[in-house]
Amino acid sequence: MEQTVKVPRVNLAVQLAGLTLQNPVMPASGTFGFGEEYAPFIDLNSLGAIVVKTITLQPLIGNPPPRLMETYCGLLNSVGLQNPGLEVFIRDKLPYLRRFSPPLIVNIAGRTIDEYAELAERLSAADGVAALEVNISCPNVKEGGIVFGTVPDMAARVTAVVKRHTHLPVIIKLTPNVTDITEIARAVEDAGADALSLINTVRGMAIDIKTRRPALANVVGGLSGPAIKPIALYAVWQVAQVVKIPLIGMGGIMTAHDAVEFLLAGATAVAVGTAGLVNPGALCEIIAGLEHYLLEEGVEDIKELIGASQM
Amino acid sequence: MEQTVKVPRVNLAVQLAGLTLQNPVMPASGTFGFGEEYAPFIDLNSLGAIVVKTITLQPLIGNPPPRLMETYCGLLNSVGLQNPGLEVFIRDKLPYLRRFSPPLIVNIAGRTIDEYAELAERLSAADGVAALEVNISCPNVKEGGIVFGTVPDMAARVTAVVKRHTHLPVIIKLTPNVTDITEIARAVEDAGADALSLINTVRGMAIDIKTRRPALANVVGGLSGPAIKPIALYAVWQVAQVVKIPLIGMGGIMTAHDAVEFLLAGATAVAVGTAGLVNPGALCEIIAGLEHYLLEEGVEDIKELIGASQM
Amino acid sequence: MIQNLEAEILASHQMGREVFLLKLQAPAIAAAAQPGQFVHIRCSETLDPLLRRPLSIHDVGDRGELVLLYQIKGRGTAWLASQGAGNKINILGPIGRGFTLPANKRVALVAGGLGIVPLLFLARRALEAGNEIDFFYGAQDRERLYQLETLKAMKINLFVATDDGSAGFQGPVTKLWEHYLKERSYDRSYACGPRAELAEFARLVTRFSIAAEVSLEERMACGLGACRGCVTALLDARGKIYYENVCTGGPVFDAANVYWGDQVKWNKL
Amino acid sequence: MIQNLEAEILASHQMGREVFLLKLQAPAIAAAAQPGQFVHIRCSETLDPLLRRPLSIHDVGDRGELVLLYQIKGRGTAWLASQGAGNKINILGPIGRGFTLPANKRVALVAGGLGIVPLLFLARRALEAGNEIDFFYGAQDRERLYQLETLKAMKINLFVATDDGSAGFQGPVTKLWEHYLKERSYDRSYACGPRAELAEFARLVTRFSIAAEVSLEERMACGLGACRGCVTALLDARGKIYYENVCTGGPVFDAANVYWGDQVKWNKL
Ligand SMILES: Cc1cc2nc3c(=O)[nH]c(=O)nc-3n(C[C@H](O)[C@H](O)[C@H](O)COP(=O)(O)OP(=O)(O)OC[C@H]3O[C@@H](n4cnc5c(N)ncnc54)[C@H](O)[C@@H]3O)c2cc1C
Ligand SMILES: Cc1cc2nc3c(=O)[nH]c(=O)nc-3n(C[C@H](O)[C@H](O)[C@H](O)COP(=O)(O)OP(=O)(O)OC[C@H]3O[C@@H](n4cnc5c(N)ncnc54)[C@H](O)[C@@H]3O)c2cc1C
Ligand SMILES: Cc1cc2nc3c(=O)[nH]c(=O)nc-3n(C[C@H](O)[C@H](O)[C@H](O)COP(=O)(O)O)c2cc1C
Ligand SMILES: Cc1cc2nc3c(=O)[nH]c(=O)nc-3n(C[C@H](O)[C@H](O)[C@H](O)COP(=O)(O)O)c2cc1C
Ligand code: FES
Ligand code: FES
Repeated sequence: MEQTVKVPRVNLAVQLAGLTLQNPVMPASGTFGFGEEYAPFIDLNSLGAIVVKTITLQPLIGNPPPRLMETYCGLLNSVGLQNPGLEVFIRDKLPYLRRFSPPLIVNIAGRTIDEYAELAERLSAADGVAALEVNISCPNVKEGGIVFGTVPDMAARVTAVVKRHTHLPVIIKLTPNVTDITEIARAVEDAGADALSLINTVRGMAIDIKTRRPALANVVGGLSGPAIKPIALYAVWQVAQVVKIPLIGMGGIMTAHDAVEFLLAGATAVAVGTAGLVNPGALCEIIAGLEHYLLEEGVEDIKELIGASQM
Repeated sequence: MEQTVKVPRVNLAVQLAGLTLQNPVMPASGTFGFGEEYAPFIDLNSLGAIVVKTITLQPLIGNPPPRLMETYCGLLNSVGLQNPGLEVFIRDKLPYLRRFSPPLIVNIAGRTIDEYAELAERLSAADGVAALEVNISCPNVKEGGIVFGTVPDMAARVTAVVKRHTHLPVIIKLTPNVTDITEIARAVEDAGADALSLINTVRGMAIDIKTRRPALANVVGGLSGPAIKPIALYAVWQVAQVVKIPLIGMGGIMTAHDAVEFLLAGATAVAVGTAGLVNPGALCEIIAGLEHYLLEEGVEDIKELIGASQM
Repeated sequence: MIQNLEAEILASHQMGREVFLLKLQAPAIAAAAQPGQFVHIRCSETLDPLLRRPLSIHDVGDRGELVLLYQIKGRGTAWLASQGAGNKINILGPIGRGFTLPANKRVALVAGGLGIVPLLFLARRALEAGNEIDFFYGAQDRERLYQLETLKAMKINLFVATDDGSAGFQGPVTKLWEHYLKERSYDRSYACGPRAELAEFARLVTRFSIAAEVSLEERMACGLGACRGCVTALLDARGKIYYENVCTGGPVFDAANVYWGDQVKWNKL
Repeated sequence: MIQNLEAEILASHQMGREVFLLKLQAPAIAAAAQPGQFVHIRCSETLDPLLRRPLSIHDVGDRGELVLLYQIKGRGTAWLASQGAGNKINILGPIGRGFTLPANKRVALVAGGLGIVPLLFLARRALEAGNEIDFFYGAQDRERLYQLETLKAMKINLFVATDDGSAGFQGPVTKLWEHYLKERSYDRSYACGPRAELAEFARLVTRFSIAAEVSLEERMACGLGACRGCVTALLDARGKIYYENVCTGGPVFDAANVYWGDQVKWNKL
């Protein structure tokens, strides 16, 4: 009797800071809730990894509305890290997330270095967390967040402390709102980071000309979406030249084509945020598109693309 | 006998660093050539001011092609300040430009502080130049340009030197590619700048996935166009809070609506770049749109809008 | 379950200067739709405009039709209005918590302007459930009283108000309702309209102690509860503010839980 | 003078799998058009895609028709292909320096692939000016030899080459031309096609000392000479490189002035 065996003809898997991802595509923190919101649309098991919204030690109610404003090919948000806090996350969200096979990356932010330490420690003790993504780059909160991300020394200190309090791989998420992102990247690598995520949103603003008030209650917001893709891609390219640790590239990835650009620029994996807000099927379409691209180009292993763009 | 007198019902004029602009709309340097390219499409006399491409002391051949790449709602360029140099400008371009009544703003860039000084001196001696816009923010050249724009001390030194070598109003053009633009703005104000232009392009990149090479020969380019509008608007807002000198806002202004946002954020005038590349009539349409907006809103004087957005 | 599908436009009628009635073929959504829920629509074939636009469900038909009613506000709705029969558009829905459907009760529905959209659908379902309905409908002028004939054909008590008096009572619809509140009693009431009107409605229902639900609007991105962008300020049991997604926690809320003050000001607390 | 106008689409015909012939009503442009010039087209009603797309003028008609021929390459041309008769599109043109039109001469026109676009127009005008024309036309295969019938109907000497030999000579069109160059002499020659083919063309014209012009392509923004974005590397009298706008300095250049090496490499000098 004949058997038809469906052999996967291309290899989409990548290694990232000790994790094996079946493909390099994951959601961007804060745009995917805690996973369950997307379950009606995509199979979470098909993702390269699952990344959840930033968790803080205490619950945060977030910024007042309006929190969103559409801009040309972009989205401004000032959610302000609204989240139920560490305890509720571990109790109510983690059990659901544990059901899925892709590695779970939990994004954390502290107001102080001690808070980062405590978050790292307690999440490392929880079952089902595969890695920590450390948000030192949120433009929407006053304390913590971005102040840690713009000063190399501070970024390094947070990294070192988190590393000391966990056995999990530590991914540091950087902001593009700096004069020289390579300086921060190097400091963080030296402090022991296992990988970098870049970029978080770009600070921006919009004004409602009818009310003459800033469109966001918080005035400043973080710009995401296709508008920022060139900025993100350059950040990845620049950082890839100076660090050895792997990079997760993000910022405006809408299509598999965009994802390939990030891989070529030096990213080992990519995260997709705003695209998923517009089209809940985006992540899976990008994964399928990558496979298709490899087949078309005759590339057997996606790892061949990583950093393959050279002058 | 009855006479119909057409009384202009709204006042579009603004004062900027000692100049009177009949309206607050001007082209952005480098996107308007030396004016003549747009003469078939718009009446140059209808503009608030005329701003020409950056002039350097010596002719510059610029960067190799490809120099352009379209991105989502944006344009990456790496022209690299190609220009015929100061002498040819004064001899061949200035006589044509002198024919028009709006103030002529000449944008300059030097590789050294001395070059800035010489440019300032010689242009101040030339007939027909109303103000200098000092480019310390071009992301596309290695020497000069951006290095002066990212370090407050350097920015202040260039400003002071230019001021010493000219009697003309000095406008300093800032880059958004810094951790804190207000720091640079303050330094430059303290050094005597009469006005600020913000923003120059945002550094970015694209990769051609077919050739796997950067889409621009120069790798990095400057991102302009609607994509960057929220970034530019926030820069204007931030700087307006900390300096007293007037601001020229630019970055992604496509419509009169966009221009109003910049005025509300604190700009006294606006410059339009990429929009004019897409639609040669853009500048005039924006001027007409502003007039229309004032009439609709019952605002008699456009100056009422400047900085009128408050939390 | 929320569907993500391409729906064919069956018809697009202009109802007023900038108002359109859109009929879509979307059986999976129509079958599940509850009054107060909405659909989230891609209003571009490009990335500009980028985000979907939420529109309330106005009605459903017997053969899988989904009916929307909207006003052109900007580029997204303008694009929608440019689409004709036969075109397909991408929609997500039905989304959100709709109105609590009563049975065999006396209810008041108070619609201001385009607030008519979800309340027409609610009226239909509420009738089917044996309720007696007082329907208060206000608009700027008689031209803007969309679907008036449809409402007149329904077995409801219809009360009309216009700002300019060109039809019915002259003044705000809440004012009109207030007149009747003194003499008519309700088990439950529902409102949709501009926020200022809803706030006034909330004041009235508190004064007259009527259970009440309102449908709110906020700018949205995902429409799925994932981004936390579309929140509105609510009050918890102790009167403390918290933020709830309008997309999945609403868009219909108990009027008593809504914080009716300036939401921005709370930032400073 | 360059016109900025809304042109109505008279017809849009699909000529091949991804190739379209577009007829526009644009008398002001058609009247002024010279072979080798192009028009610059807004290919979106939104800001995405943002920039215009340049397309060479393929032909003009007696009643103000402007004819374009293009291949779908990406989002801009795909949008264009979605536009049907009656729609209006915004175009700038005619732009650029066209070919130097000879009179009563023997000329060779060498077209590779879509290089046919400006050369068909050139052939027509060159015929009117009493020239004798050898027209060399190469493509991947016979299906991609667009406008073959039109060319056959013209009083030209037509020579065809295909990569796969499905029509005419098998091999590059420059190779075919090379055969004839040994026996036929020309006062002037013209080429349009992929850059590699143009470089080979330039090698041949140098070897056979024929005056020659080529039409080049670069990505463009303004199309007006204002942004300096669309440059190509040329050689000055002393063999030194400089950059010239393709939009207004070209798109047609003297083949002898073009720097045919890797333009990027010059950066390092
Ligand atoms: C749950 C819900 C149901 C709605 N139902 C209807 C309906 O049935 N009929 C109808 O005409 N309108 C409805 N709206 C409002 C409608 O979504 C907006 O008018 C529309 O999104 C404007 O898009 P635009 O591109 O045309 O305008 P834009 O140019 O985007 O904006 C024009 C104005 O509308 C505001 N706006 C933009 N997006 C939204 C949004 N997502 N929510 C609220 N306001 C927004 C902007 O702040 C701006 O003031 C509803 C909104 C929500 C949240
Ligand atoms: C003077 C001139 C005349 C031309 N005439 C014709 C013609 O008659 N018929 C025809 O089919 N094509 C012609 N082209 C090429 C045509 O302009 C591009 O194919 C088109 O712009 C691609 O746009 P897109 O949005 O479909 O693809 P995109 O997605 O923008 O790009 C697809 C590919 O085309 C390249 N490209 C994009 N824009 C340009 C540009 N402005 N110039 C050159 N390459 C570009 C990109 O780098 C990319 O590799 C001409 C180009 C120039 C410069
Ligand atoms: C609504 C929204 C909420 C976000 N919240 C977070 C967050 O909580 N933590 C974080 O690290 N990044 C957050 N981000 C940033 C994204 O993870 C991502 O870095 C950014 O949006 C760029 O990717 P994109 O362009 O694909 O959206 C948020 C982005 C958006 C749009
Ligand atoms: C093609 C191009 C060339 C430019 N050249 C210059 C220049 O020579 N000098 C300068 O100060 N700015 C230059 N700029 C920056 C613009 O003046 C402007 O600051 C920027 O484009 C943002 O405005 P926009 O989004 O309206 O284009 C250039 C921009 C573009 C797109
Ligand atoms: S729109 Fe994303 S949570 Fe409501
Ligand atoms: S495209 Fe702007 S100069 Fe040619």
